[in-house]
Amino acid sequence: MELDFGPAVADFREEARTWLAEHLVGEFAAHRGIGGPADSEAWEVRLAWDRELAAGSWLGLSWPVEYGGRGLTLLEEIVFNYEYARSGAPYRATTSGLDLFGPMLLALGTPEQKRRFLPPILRVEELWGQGFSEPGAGSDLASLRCRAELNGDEWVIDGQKVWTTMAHTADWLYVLVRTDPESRRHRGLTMLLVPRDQPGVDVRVIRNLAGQDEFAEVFFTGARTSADLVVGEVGQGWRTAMGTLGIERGVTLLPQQLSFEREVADLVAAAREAGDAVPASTRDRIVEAWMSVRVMRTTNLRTLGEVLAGRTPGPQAGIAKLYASTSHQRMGHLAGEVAGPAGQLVGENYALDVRQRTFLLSLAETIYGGSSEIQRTIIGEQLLGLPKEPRP
Amino acid sequence: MELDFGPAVADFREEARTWLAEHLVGEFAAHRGIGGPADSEAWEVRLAWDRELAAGSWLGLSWPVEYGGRGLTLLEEIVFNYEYARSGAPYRATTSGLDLFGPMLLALGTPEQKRRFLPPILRVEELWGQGFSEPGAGSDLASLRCRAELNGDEWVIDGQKVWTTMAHTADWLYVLVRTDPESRRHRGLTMLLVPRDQPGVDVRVIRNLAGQDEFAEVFFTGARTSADLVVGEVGQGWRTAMGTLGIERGVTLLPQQLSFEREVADLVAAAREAGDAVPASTRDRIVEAWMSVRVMRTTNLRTLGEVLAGRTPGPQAGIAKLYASTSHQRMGHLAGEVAGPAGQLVGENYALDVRQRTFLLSLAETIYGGSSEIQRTIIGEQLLGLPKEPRP
Amino acid sequence: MTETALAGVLTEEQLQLREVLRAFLGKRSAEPDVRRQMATVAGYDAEVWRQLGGELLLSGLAIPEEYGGSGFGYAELGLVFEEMGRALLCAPYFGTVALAAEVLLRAGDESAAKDLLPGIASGETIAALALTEPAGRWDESGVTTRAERVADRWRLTGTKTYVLDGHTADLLLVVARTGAGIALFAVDTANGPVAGLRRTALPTLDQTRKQARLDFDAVPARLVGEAGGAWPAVERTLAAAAVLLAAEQLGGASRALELAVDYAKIREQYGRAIGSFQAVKHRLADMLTDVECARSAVQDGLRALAGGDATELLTAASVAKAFCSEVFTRVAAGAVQVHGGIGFTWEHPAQLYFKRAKGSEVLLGTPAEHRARLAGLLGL
Amino acid sequence: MTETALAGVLTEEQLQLREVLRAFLGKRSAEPDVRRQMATVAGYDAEVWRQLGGELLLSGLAIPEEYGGSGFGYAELGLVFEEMGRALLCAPYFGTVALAAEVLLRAGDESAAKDLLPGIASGETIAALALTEPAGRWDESGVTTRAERVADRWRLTGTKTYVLDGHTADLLLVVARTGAGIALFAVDTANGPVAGLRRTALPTLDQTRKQARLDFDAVPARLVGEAGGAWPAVERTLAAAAVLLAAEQLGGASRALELAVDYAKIREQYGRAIGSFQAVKHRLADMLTDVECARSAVQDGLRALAGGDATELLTAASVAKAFCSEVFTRVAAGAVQVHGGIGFTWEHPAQLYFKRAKGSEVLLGTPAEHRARLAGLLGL
Repeated sequence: MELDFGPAVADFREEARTWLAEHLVGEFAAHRGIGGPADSEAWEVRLAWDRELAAGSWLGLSWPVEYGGRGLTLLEEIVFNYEYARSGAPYRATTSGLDLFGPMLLALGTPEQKRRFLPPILRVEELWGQGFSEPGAGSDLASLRCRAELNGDEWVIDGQKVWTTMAHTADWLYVLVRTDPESRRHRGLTMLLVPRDQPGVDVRVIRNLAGQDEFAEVFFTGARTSADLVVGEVGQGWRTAMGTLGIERGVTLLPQQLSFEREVADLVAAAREAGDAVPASTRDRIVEAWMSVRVMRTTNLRTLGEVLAGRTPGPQAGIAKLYASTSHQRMGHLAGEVAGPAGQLVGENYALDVRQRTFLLSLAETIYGGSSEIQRTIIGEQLLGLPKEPRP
Repeated sequence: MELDFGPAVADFREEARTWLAEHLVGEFAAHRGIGGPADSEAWEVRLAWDRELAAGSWLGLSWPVEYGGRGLTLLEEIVFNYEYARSGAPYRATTSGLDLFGPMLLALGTPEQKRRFLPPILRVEELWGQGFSEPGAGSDLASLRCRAELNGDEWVIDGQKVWTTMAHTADWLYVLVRTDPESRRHRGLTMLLVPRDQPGVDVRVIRNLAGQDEFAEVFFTGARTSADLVVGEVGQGWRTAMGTLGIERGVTLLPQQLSFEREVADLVAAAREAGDAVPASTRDRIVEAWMSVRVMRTTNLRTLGEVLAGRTPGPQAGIAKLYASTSHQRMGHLAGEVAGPAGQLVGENYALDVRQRTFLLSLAETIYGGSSEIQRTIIGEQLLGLPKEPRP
Repeated sequence: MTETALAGVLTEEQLQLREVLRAFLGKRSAEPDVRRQMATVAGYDAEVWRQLGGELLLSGLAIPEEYGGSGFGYAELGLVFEEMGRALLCAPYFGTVALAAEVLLRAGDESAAKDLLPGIASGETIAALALTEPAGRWDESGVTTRAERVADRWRLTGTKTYVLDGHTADLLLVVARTGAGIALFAVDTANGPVAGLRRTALPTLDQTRKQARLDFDAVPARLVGEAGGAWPAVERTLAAAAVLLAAEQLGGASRALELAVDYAKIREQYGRAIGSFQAVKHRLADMLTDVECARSAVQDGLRALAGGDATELLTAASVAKAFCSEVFTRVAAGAVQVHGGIGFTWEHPAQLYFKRAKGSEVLLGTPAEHRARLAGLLGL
Repeated sequence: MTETALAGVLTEEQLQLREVLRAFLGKRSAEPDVRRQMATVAGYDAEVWRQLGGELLLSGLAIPEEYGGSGFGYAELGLVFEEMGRALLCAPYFGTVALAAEVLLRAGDESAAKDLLPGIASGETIAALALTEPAGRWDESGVTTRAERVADRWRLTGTKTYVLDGHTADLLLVVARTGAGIALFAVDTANGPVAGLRRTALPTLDQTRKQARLDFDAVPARLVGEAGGAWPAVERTLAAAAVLLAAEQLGGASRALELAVDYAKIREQYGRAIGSFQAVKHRLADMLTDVECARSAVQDGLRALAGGDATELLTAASVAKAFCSEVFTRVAAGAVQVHGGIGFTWEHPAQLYFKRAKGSEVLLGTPAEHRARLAGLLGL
């Protein structure tokens, strides 16, 4: 996918491209294409790479200068993310702070909070973990039970969170808790910022199906945080949390598009090499996979075009994740089929190759960030205006 | 599909086979394979054929002798239906009385009702139509609004029914009506038998998408029927109606299996003949269709085997319709694909060939007799024991 | 062209065009009009056809001004086909504009273009591309109709069939085989019967698009372009038409989806609108996903059509045709299913979309055939 | 055989066998056992293996009595594999019974059968069929390992890989190419290392089924059957094994479905058990449909296996393997999806079923390969 973003950002694009070419060397270059939203592979190298990016001022491009950002436009941010993906640089380790918590704090935090927390994110000095889900509340955040009580000038937190990505490496957690014990559903929730390294916080790592220590359970037993570390208002945590989930997806899929294009090109090449050993019907399904990636490209470009034209993205932005996740899983199945018996072998200590890891981790793409079932409900209700399911 | 039903029914089978060979001649033979559950093609010929069957005492095989039946076993009935399907005889025109109303009356009717109504069904002297669905209640029979009031020794009926197959040819209608105006949902419904040819009954034929006058709307405006023409008890019509829907499907799919086998054999032959003009991937999908018919055969045989062994049919009997209907539609799509542009031509007056008609009518197979959505709900709740959806 | 335009973001002018067209079709191609026209042999309303060409200037929309057209681009033409697909317009527009005009523009015959295109552009001429023969193939080897040059006149002999609007066309553009290879010929049928030519209307499952069989027995014809070597122009014409047909399919699918969504909002069962049930809601969500992906495939095709690269056009066209054919069939079938019994009736429009979907799925090659071509292009 | 038996209606004895086996596997192949064994290189528990063969008499279940077996039929063997598939049993049972014993029974060598089958039947011998080579093909042309006769002794040279339990087997049955064609050879590995043979365990994505690579460098071997012409016996062995693998896949799929159903009944979201939502309920209904159709495909395969017709066996085997492979993958993936986050963890059994599904999908040929064979058998 070669894009022309126009003359206004040509210099910036050249700057980004040059910097990436000069710095993506040595160990970093050796880890091209490593990592993903649910892939903790080569964590230490990726963290070092994030610090390299920080040193070059490439983190927080659109964040205000006063918080360590560069105050650039959305277009410039898109251009950089595109060039970044194009370079094959390792997947950023610090996405939780950079892409989820940071934007939330920028939108809803107090000036003091922003000054305190944003710069260390951009300097890769403080890592963040998200504490939303609970064992009894996966997709249904309104039924959270982890609670906090104000005790003097501190919140005291008790309960459990789960699916916190890389919680064991985080310095801080942003946690959605119930602060009004009498409240039900969406009411009475509050977003707290909690230091991880304290006696009341226990982290138990959960291995994922690829054998990686990717996410964790977090147990709070009398954990404490300062009374002022609330984002948004007390009791309004639901609104705060939904704000972070409302970020438009279409544009963020643009970098992912490049990895899909690489994957499907590899698949086509593998099938071409295997020749007649691949049945004609499998080749046909590979063509379908290749078509789906091509279609996704235009879907993403349509959203980009609308954003650039200052319009509200159309329905294609809302269906992109659902389509991408299911297409990606199909690609993985096909790649395994073409790889044949050799593709079923792994390395020592269950070391997976990139194809195997990508495929296994793709199973999560229809689950987290809004499962496919929830996506379909949102599409039906918000894009098609269908009536909600009546509450019993 | 060649079945061995064992020595006990060998003579009976031979008798059936011989009779069919001797009588399926002339115009009847010319209409081999004609008709179907939603196909009114060649109605008059099929009616004549039903009378031929009646003359040979081949209708109501398992019905008691006193009502004109032959009092045979379920196995013998299965054997005959199998030989019938195998002979390619026209689809029976009188299924509504014979397969739906008759068994209901046998189970729940009074001796007088049985003596009055069953023999004319077997002599093909009285045809029946079913009045269950209404414009506002397709699958949801509990929300029926067509009502009847007892006025002296007669019921007076007002309201509307829809999707009554061949209502315009029926002599009698069995109609589910609300007899308690205060009742809600399943309560207060009653099953009435209503003569069609009277001033208060208007039938408006509805053309189906294949251009056939297949089903009809029935309007009741002060229509009348005798007070005693109630099947089951007054107010218990829901139970009466559900009884007719509870008939085990697995065995009834056995004759349909033969037509699927013919269709898929035709599809394979057409693709073979077309040779390389059919892309390899289409041929692969034809193999999948062929596999699905083969799988259905064993599914049906499993049910048959259980019935013959006196066991309760397993879960395969419950999934057979869902699988058959979707597979059948896929076969139709493929057959159209193989037929190519020539398959898009029709005759004068929109005359369809058997492939075209079968395909278009197959669209109804996932709708009537419990849509695929309802089938999945029933499978989930009754076979897997999943909890019901809470009522709002 | 900017990325914005490449990405299919509509300009104000394009939005206006769509609005005008939708209003016109809403009045002149409403369901009763469609049902009236589809029941006729000719299959169109002469007055509407005149308005499309003469007042709305649609017949010549993408024909260059030097040939009497308005010189707009494929982006606008794609919009037009999408709207016509939504409305199931019964008219010889697709055959005339997407096939006949396209092949004349690509045949490399300036004089023929000057002679023949203005009539098409003004809407006076209904034109048809006669390519397919009884075997129903869209490739070069399917052409067996012969053209022979006798005493400086070309004469055509053979059978063409499945020809869109072949029975009503004023101008036939016939692909035939000469000693030098494939060539294109024009036969003027505007002035009554032509000796040696028999035209037979063919009733079709999808009654909204008419076809005919044409039997040629030494019919005099005008050579368009060179004798031999015309296949690449025909092939690109078919690719262009495939993109435009995909746009039409997109329109049909999006309208069928709307019908289903509207019905799911008002139809109640079990005391609730059926659209509140996940089974229906999620099906409709999948249908929207289908439609939006189809829109991307069309947009990709229109972009390739506007660009100049032939391989890219063939590729994008096969993607669009394969993708949109399957989407239209799936969405139209889904619309029938969501409607339940009513969707199964002749009187309901759902079946019209379903039949249009099945007809256009086969037209210009099935999805499997187009994917097989893509496999070839990808070296698989 | 009666229609009842043909239709797979289980007899009282068969129901008892299933009960005994399920109880045994519930105790000896519970999830912790599976996880313990899959983490070892050998991949099985010697004591459980001894019990399977020596106490439950399963290793020789379908081996005729004259070779030390119990002489039961394929219906019983199918049941056994289904139960083992449910329990994800880690043991060299499939390779020994479905491949090695089958090929010995079909090789037409009475003396070899008398010598080698009793050890298998008693459970003393773990046996492996060494067929596939690095190219990973299951057809005759994939056999390049050579067998040469030097001074009245056969010697094998070449590489076999993806050999089930090849590193732990006491007996290797090697398919090799002689001057006269394909032949089968036996290599006794029960008494320590064999000169010229290197065995390398291969770690696999599905850790519950072990594979090895075998490098042969002039390894002495015993000819089983005739030199040349052994392929039909190997082909039928693969077909028999495909049916039995399909039975195992059926077992795995039905257990994965049970896990998902049980979870959907207790897991609550939005104040309701998730199984009450149509999205989940209908998915599970589709999974049951898949499982029941897979059961039919297996039943059809077992029927063909019990019958004598070779073409019918090859046909039914390809149907069963193609169908059950896809069903198992779909149902296992569906089980992961229904479980949500927890299904994505290493600690949850759903992933074990998913990986077993993917591994067995490729084993003995992919669904697409089997459908391609069926296309050939159907003349397509």
